[in-house]
Amino acid sequence: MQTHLKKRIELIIEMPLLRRVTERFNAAGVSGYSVLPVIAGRGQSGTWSADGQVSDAGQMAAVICIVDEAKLDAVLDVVFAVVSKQIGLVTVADVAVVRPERF
Amino acid sequence: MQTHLKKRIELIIEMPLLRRVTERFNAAGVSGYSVLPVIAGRGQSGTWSADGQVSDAGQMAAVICIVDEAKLDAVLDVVFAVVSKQIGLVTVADVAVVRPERF
Amino acid sequence: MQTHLKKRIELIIEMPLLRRVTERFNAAGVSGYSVLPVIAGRGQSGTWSADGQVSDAGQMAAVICIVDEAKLDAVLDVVFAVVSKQIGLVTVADVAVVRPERF
Amino acid sequence: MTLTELAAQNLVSPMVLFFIVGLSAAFAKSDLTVPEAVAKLLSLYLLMSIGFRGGAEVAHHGLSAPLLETVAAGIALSFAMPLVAFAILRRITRLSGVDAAAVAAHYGSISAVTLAAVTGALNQLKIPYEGYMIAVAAAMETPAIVTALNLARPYRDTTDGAGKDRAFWGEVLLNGSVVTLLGAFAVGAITGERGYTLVKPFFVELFAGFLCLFLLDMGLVAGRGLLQGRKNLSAALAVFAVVMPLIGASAGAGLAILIGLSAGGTAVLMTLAASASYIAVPAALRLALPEANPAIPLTLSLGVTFPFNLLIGIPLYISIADRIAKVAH
Amino acid sequence: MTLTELAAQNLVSPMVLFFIVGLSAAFAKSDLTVPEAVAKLLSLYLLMSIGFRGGAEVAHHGLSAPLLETVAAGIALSFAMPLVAFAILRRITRLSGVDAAAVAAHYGSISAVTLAAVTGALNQLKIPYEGYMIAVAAAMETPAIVTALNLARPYRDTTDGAGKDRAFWGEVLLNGSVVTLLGAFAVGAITGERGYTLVKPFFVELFAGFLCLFLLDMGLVAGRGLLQGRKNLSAALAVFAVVMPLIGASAGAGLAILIGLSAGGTAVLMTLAASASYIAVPAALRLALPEANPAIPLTLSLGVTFPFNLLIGIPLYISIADRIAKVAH
Amino acid sequence: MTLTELAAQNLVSPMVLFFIVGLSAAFAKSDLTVPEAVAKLLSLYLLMSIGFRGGAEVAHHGLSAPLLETVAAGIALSFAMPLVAFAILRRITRLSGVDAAAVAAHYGSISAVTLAAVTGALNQLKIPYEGYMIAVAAAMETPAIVTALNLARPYRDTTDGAGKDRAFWGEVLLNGSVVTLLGAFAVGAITGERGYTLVKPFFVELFAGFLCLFLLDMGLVAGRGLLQGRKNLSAALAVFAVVMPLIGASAGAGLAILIGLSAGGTAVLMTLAASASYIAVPAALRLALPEANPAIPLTLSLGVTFPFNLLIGIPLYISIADRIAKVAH
Ligand SMILES: Nc1ncnc2c1ncn2[C@@H]1O[C@H](COP(=O)(O)O)[C@@H](O)[C@H]1O
Ligand SMILES: Nc1ncnc2c1ncn2[C@@H]1O[C@H](COP(=O)(O)O)[C@@H](O)[C@H]1O
Ligand SMILES: Nc1ncnc2c1ncn2[C@@H]1O[C@H](COP(=O)(O)O)[C@@H](O)[C@H]1O
Ligand code: NA
Ligand code: NA
Ligand code: NA
Repeated sequence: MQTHLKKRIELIIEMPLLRRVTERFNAAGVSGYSVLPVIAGRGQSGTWSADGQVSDAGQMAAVICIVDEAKLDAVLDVVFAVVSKQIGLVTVADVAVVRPERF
Repeated sequence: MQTHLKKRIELIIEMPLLRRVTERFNAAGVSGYSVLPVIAGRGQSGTWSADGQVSDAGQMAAVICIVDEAKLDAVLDVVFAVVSKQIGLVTVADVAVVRPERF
Repeated sequence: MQTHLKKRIELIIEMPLLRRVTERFNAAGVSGYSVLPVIAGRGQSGTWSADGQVSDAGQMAAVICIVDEAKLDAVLDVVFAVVSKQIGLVTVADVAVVRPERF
Repeated sequence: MTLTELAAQNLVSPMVLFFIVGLSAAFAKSDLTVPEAVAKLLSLYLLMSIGFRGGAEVAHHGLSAPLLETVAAGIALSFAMPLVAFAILRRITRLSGVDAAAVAAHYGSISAVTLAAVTGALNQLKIPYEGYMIAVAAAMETPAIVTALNLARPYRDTTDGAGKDRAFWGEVLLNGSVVTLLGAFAVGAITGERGYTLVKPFFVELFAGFLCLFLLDMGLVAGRGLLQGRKNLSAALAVFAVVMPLIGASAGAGLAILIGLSAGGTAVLMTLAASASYIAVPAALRLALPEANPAIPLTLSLGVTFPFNLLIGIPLYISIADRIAKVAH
Repeated sequence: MTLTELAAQNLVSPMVLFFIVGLSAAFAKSDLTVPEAVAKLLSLYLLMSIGFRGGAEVAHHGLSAPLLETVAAGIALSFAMPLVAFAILRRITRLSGVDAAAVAAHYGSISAVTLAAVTGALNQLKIPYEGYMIAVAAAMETPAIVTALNLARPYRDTTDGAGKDRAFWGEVLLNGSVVTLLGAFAVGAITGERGYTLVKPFFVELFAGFLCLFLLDMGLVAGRGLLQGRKNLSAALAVFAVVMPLIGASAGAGLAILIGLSAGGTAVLMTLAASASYIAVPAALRLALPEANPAIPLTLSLGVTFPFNLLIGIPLYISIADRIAKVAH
Repeated sequence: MTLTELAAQNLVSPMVLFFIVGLSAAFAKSDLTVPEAVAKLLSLYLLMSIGFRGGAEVAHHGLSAPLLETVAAGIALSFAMPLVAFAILRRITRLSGVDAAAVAAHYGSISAVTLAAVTGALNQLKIPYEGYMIAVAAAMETPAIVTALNLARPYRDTTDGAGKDRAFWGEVLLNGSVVTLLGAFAVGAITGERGYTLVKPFFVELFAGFLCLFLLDMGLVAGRGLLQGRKNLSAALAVFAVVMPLIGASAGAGLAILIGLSAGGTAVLMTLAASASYIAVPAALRLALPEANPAIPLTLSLGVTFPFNLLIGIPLYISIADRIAKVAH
């Protein structure tokens, strides 16, 4: 099957930030994104777990966004504008897709 | 540690389709798969969230499947036979594994 | 945006093992990790689903850990010391990050 | 009780008010949410409670009116209503044949939470209804899908989808809500008085409270669905989503008169016919009619018809059913 | 009440019937599921309720029979039963030494939901039982693991696993269900009459209803487990999974006679001995005996022994306990 | 009742005991957990129940004391307390200006579960309180954030963060717990006696039981928070976390005397002032003050102040409120 190269951005960001980040994705022209739950973790700011929590503060979510390389920098700019002061991380990986026109 | 190259297929597919796709993975000879929940997202068909939902229709799941390159096309064929008309996406990435014999 | 190469380790391990693995991550010098839920899967030991389960035995979790290449082998050693006899899998992929100093 | 009194009382029932709280919170963009697992628990509870009480009622009073005829009437409604819905939609809206068929399937089938709401209102008014109406509800979930797939066929450039698939029909017939309703109905019917007494504090006394929680959630989901789905909502579609329940309710009333159902049973059958599925049918159509846009029927059924039935429809149907019964007896 | 009457009544209790609904739905491949978080809530509720009521009973009636002896009897049963189970398994099945030891650990320990079911049945029959049986249950969870790890040792080509690890035994002794049971027991014992009155509507009156929900879920999980685990299930293993509870119950009955427990207490001790763990032990063995195939003990305990105890065992044990008590007094 | 009696009774209430069970389980490193979805359900239930009963009380008794003045007093407290907290923190601890402001915001706002606990205790003691105290609680959630952001401004090397953002203030004002409390309050006030009777078995009779479950969870979360957050906890901070509630309660008592609240209303206002937010404020500050270390206020509020209020503060505040009311009337 013929495949085409795209970029897979994976954010791990604070829950309270989620709405802001995804809203700005639009502006940056991504075709979509998906949010996955994260249930526990550790980082410089300590260890946390979702168990028994009522509050979303202190919790993280993973956001996956497949984008065309041409849009990568624009999306990363948007992301960093929001998340630079916050807890979390951003990684980018190469992926192949089959239907390139949709990204 | 010596590592070996494999392919990591990641599907984001509609929940109602899940059973059909995973059932066909068997036939294509994959050694296994894992299903991760997706709690929200956006795409051409709009924005959605799992919050407060009773129905699985309209919700997505992520399926991760590590396969040998030799089986990749067979698996993608199976996947596309099911998901072509549906909402969702398929990406493939390179990964290294330590115990190659199990895939 | 300038990016730097890191490694993304992804474990799919048994829930009852989770605490042990993450505790040892510390010793191996990782800067952090994130745990994602897995809700269903299939492998050599059969098909499983989290639905309706009270017990964590038999269930899996995904652990994502971004590390510097220099620490990769040390982390994999730690991981394999714990998971070698267990059900599950370990993959490693290349990712780019923007703030390299934090890993 | 007059219709006005009934409507006024309905509008200040805590269930309806909690629905309005949820709706308002969604419109005001509050971050209030109910976790998915909790929504599923609430739905499970309501189905078990309705089913069980229906069964217990049958165990207690026996069959007070013809069960088989009522089930047949429900099935006939479910088969036939999509035809009406489809005809209206093709005439007054610009929906494609496939999308019109998808919407028609939703309106032929039923909504379990609307059923919960009408039984809640009847309990509150102390109007009894035939227990086996629960079985009728379960029987009405699926037939509409058959009709709709046939309606869609000429408009499809493919025969893809699970519609011709045996496993598919198994899944549809045994979907979770049908199994829970019928299972709980059977439990209620078998276990009798002693079982009823045992679980009454849970399945009977807490019903109103659980319904409040669930309707708060439904308000949130319906409100957000409306905000999201606005763009799918033309004036013609909105009209359809209000008129179709009235047509369904009328058909239900007609059949109820023919069969001779009680006032409560008539109200339930009217409400079932008036309600539109938002759980079972959407999932089935993603498999059998994947090219239909799922947002259209969902916006209509959850965003317009459900609130309409909850706020206006149910008191209306109850009041009409009450008059019908008084005339008949 | 005769055994037949008791059995008949058990089979039409709503709890047992909901279990059968769940089992049937799983066999019929319905997509009905209960979310994991809901299953955990139900289990938490049941443990808190049983524990609290046990403690409250002790606060009210004091220790009506020797507590320490009963706890000692429970611990002895948990230590000893794996030896019997292992011997039988090695004789009549082809399980490896490690797998036989793993299964033996499950049958030496206890199942909290089976405990919930027997207390539910006793409540329904208005047969009182010693409140501290809850503490006995907690004490029986762990010892079987010690025996089983020793049994497995000669068959292991490694000493890997957490069995020799201090942290491991801490985790096992303080696993969530033990802590909840004992914690709620302590709360019930300390808080006395006033506390009991306060939480009675929740922890006492809703018990039967919550148990219905949980047993529906257990039916689904057991049914799906059986479908999945069929291939692990030989005739010999199935026989073991029915005979071993009877052996356990007999041993429990013997010790209950020695101690002089009431009819209710005897039925509880028999049921505990007859039940097989499906939560605490599986998790512990994944750490301490990772090379054992986890599907085998789970299929047996959840797929065969639990339904057997629920449908047949519990009424049988209660009826025997009743006769024992009548003879004794 | 004397203070000692009250304290003794509080310490053996099932709610407090279940909190201690949770705390002990966390300290003992038990793996007991409550799923996140369940914790959210419990919190939703408690908010709906408190809100509804407050509204129903207003519907029944009318406004027995000046509503507007009490709301104004609550808002004033929420605006002013961060100033006091900030001054103390800067004097006795080494917290940076930003972190001190963040902590101050938490102590100016309120904790809904502490509100649930004090209403639970008052119900148990059959001490009535003004129903509109619920509206006061909702009004006290947000003002503290305004003060704290102003306090932090001089210490920030950036104006980043959502504080100047309109959407932000909308989100904060309409956060889920405020909407649930006020929504349920409105429902209770509108629906009146008939609605109350309908949902009483759920929202009133189960309150104590649900609170037990939630406090078990709170014990687990607080205990684990303390273990994690130890390193953030100096002696000076711990002193602050005990002294600040006492200051808040005193200020609340003073205002309650001025307004002439009942004993129950005084106890509620004191408790609100004494409590520290752990849900709404943390989330808001992650957006508006991202450079503050979120672990510090959370360790203080959840790990020290909440247990202090639950175990010691609430009985103290009730007893003082009782004396105040006796002197006043
Ligand atoms: N190296 C890492 N790999 C994966 N996830 C991480 C890593 N570092 C941090 N995280 C996640 O990001 C959260 C915040 O990290 P930090 O900002 O370092 O406190 C953590 O709690 C983890 O969930
Ligand atoms: N570019 C993307 N990156 C990540 N997830 C996506 C992307 N596009 C779509 N999705 C996910 O797939 C779902 C359906 O997409 P669509 O078919 O475009 O409506 C969305 O709701 C997202 O969860
Ligand atoms: N090839 C695979 N790709 C993705 N996940 C897998 C794969 N194989 C196994 N898994 C996951 O790991 C679990 C245990 O696998 P196994 O040890 O093969 O039984 C499975 O239940 C899956 O969740
Ligand atoms: Na209908
Ligand atoms: Na046993
Ligand atoms: Na305060």
